Amino acid sequence: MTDILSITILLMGAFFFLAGTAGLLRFPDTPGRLHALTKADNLGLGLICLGLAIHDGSLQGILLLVFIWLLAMFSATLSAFLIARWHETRRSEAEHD
Amino acid sequence: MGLTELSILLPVLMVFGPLLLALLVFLAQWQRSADWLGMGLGLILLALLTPFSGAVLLEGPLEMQLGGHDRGLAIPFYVDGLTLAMLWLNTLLFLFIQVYAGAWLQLKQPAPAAEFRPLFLLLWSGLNALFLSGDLFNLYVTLEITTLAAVPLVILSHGHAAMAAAMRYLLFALVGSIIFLLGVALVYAQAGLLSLPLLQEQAEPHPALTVALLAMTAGVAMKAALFPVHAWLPEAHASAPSPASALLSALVAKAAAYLILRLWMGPLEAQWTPAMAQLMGALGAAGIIYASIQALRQTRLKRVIAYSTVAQLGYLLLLIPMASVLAWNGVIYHALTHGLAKAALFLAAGNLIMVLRDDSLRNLAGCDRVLSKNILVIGLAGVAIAGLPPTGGFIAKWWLISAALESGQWWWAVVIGLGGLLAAAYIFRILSYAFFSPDPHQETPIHQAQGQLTRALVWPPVILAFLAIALGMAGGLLAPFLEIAAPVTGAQA
Amino acid sequence: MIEPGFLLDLLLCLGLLGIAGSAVLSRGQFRATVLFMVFGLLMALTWARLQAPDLALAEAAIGAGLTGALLLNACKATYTRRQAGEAASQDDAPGTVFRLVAAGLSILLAAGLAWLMYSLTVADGPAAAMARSEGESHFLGNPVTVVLLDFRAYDTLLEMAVLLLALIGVHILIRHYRLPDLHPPAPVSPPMLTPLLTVATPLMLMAGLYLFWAGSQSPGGAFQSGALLAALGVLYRLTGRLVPTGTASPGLRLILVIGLALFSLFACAALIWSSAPLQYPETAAYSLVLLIEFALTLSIAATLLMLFSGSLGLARGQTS
Amino acid sequence: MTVMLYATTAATLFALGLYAVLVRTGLIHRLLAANVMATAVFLFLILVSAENPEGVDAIPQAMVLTGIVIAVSLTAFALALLRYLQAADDEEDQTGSQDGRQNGPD
Repeated sequence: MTDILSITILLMGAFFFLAGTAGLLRFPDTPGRLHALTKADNLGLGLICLGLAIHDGSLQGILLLVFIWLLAMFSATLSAFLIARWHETRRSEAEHD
Repeated sequence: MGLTELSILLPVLMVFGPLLLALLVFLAQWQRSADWLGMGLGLILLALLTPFSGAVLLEGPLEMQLGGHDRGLAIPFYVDGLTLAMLWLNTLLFLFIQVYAGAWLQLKQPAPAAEFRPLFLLLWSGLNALFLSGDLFNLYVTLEITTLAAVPLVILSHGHAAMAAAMRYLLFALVGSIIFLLGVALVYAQAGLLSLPLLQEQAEPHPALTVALLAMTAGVAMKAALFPVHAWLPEAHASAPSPASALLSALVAKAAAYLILRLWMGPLEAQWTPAMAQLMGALGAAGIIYASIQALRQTRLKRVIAYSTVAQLGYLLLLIPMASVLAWNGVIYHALTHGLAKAALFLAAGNLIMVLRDDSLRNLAGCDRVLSKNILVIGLAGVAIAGLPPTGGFIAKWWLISAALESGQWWWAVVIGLGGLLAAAYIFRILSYAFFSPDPHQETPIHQAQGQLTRALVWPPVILAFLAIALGMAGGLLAPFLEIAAPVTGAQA
Repeated sequence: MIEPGFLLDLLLCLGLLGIAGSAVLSRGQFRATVLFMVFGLLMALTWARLQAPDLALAEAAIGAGLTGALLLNACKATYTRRQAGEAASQDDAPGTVFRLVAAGLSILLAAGLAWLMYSLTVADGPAAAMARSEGESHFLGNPVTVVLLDFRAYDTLLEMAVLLLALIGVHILIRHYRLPDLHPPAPVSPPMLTPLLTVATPLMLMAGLYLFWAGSQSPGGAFQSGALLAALGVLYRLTGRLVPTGTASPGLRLILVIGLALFSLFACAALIWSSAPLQYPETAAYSLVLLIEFALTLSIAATLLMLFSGSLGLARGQTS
Repeated sequence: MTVMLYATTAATLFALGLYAVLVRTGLIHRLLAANVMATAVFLFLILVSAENPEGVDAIPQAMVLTGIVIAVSLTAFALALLRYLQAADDEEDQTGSQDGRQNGPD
């Protein structure tokens, strides 16, 4: 029963990753791509961690997975922020010229 | 100290002495005191090498397992006649070049001293480690040490040309070392061993080992600049600062060529066929002829000497098709003579450049009167390289030609003779510029600049050139040492 | 029915080939660099899949991480240089005939090598058997660390010399050809950098020291740990917490050589208690290994950081 | 089956790297290609290690770890050299070619 649950959640996570990647490839501009990537990937990663946590079951495993999830969220936020800022600087420079 | 203790202590000292000194110099940023310590170390090693060679002669080849592990698991130090010869050459050259380089650094402004000395010492250690190593993967690591010490030495002489030459050298060396590593991996996968002495005992013919041998040979050939993958060498060796050129030509390229002999003659002897041996010999012969002709066409002194290196390295490959003790001795003798003579040539060239500011051959006109000792060095070392009697080069060629005739392969004798003639031609071409061209210089500027040349700059090349000549008298004395554990059968020298 | 494990292997291999191919054949340095970093990450997965966790850690930290940072450095240098508007015209390609011949030979080489490699991976060699039997009762628990620091300690020692030589080579370049700093501190520090560093510093320090400590018993060791600590240094360098200086301070030089120096001293000192260099003494072997490995970690971290920094020394910068 | 897959991958990566080293002229691409070749050799070594019938063989793993560090050292130095070489190229372009050979050997 737990196996089916965890596999379902893992598949859902994989689907969100796929959707995020498709967005990255298909959206035309930087903010759009960031939008697709950050939203979908964070959800996908969360689902995958959840699925793995259900599969693993031990307290230590769950704590580690939560830790990994938080770290990944943190770095994703930061890199998305930096990319967005770089984009803004570039745009304002272009307008001034 | 007994002989046993000495045979343990000396190899350790040869690797770790220069290494620890390099770290100390890097840490404390010593300048002149580093030279004195280096010379002291060189003298100690030279003094210990004599009884050590005796011990190896008496007790046979030395094999020492590092870390005290079992044979096959540990990395061994391995010393036979070939190793001994290379250790002697290394110690002598580093000792004299150290003297020269110390004085040279004092004259250079801005002095690249802070980097030159650690590089120099680490190269010394790395070359000793390479010659002592009896383990395939360890050889890869030591090869990388020599590469990463040699390429920075090239960029020590400033300028765009030097950096471009260094980049080319680095790319060749990088790809070469990866191809070599592929060979090492294939040997490990097939034989499950990396230790050379064990491989020699156990190896049976296997196609994978043949491929491995070819891969390692191709990789090392790129580092040794053997024909036809020599394209990087003339520029790199010519644009390096002169003491570095001497090291690169006399030792670094030769260390890679040494590896080819080491692999073909010992551990992987069962893996090649006579046809492959003939092909290797043919490549060597092509290198001798092609590079000698190129040397004849150069207009700059250091490029002539650099092309001569490509040519002289070709002789080493002639051992493979002949594979007799006589050829073995001849090739080692050739390596020794060439090492001493080539270092002398580059150091003398460095002196000439320091005075003349430029190394065009045309500029040499009139130098015979004011820079006589340096011109004398070019003459003496050139005679040794061309192989005229009574030099070391003559003995080497004599042995090689006899070996060729004994094995019925007269064509190598022709190549050797032709190579000697061409070498004589390019050396006399240099000398003719110095002696016979009309003198375009006012005598005074050269006389003034000549005052810069201190004894520490003038004498090392002179002594090295005389040593190259003196080797010609010591052939019978040294032959028993060269033959220690010679992995070939056949006529004694 | 294809096993799921094989499917994963197949995907990994196809990914490796595709990404490596597009990296080395792509136009543009930046594109090639980013693809190469992805290749490094896939490689790390492959190492994990082939039961080499030590390598997976090292590849992720060194292969993908630091090499990537160095490559991006080079891209940045080229980009800064070409801002004047000069187009990238460097790639004057060789002729079609040459390409075709090279391609044909490469395909032959690939086929031959593949067959050879496939036919070779079966037996248990003598060295492997010895390493296994000797390693079982060894005072270090991680078999890879046993080989790195005991059986083949000499290789590890010399490899430290290679690392130092690379740095000395870079020093020559820096000292003789003055170029502007690649990473000048930004006039305004982005608001999120300080919280990043306050979180990242303890985490990376802890992870780095854990890798060092765990290395003797489980995957990890001096190289992985040193690379992680160097990455922390790279963060500090990029955010202006560390600024380049024109001289290497004595303390920095000491850290750069301490690993190699201690290792070499031990190699020679071993002759006092045994007849072979690099042999560990009967007693206190474990503490000796820990000491040497710690020194190695420090040297590796410092050397990698300085290779990235492109300066002779580093000093504490002003934080805004 | 798995062995054949990885052996083919290693061999192809090696040949691919060699091909790119031969036909690419950009230095960064050549460096990357050399790194791909090195990785191919490492992959083969690890395959040998993993396929050992008696269990994982640690010696190739240690060799590869050493190889990775050596590769990163060489790459780091080569990239630094590349940067300074390009800067010198620019300088030479600016000052014109008349003193291009000024820095002769010494």
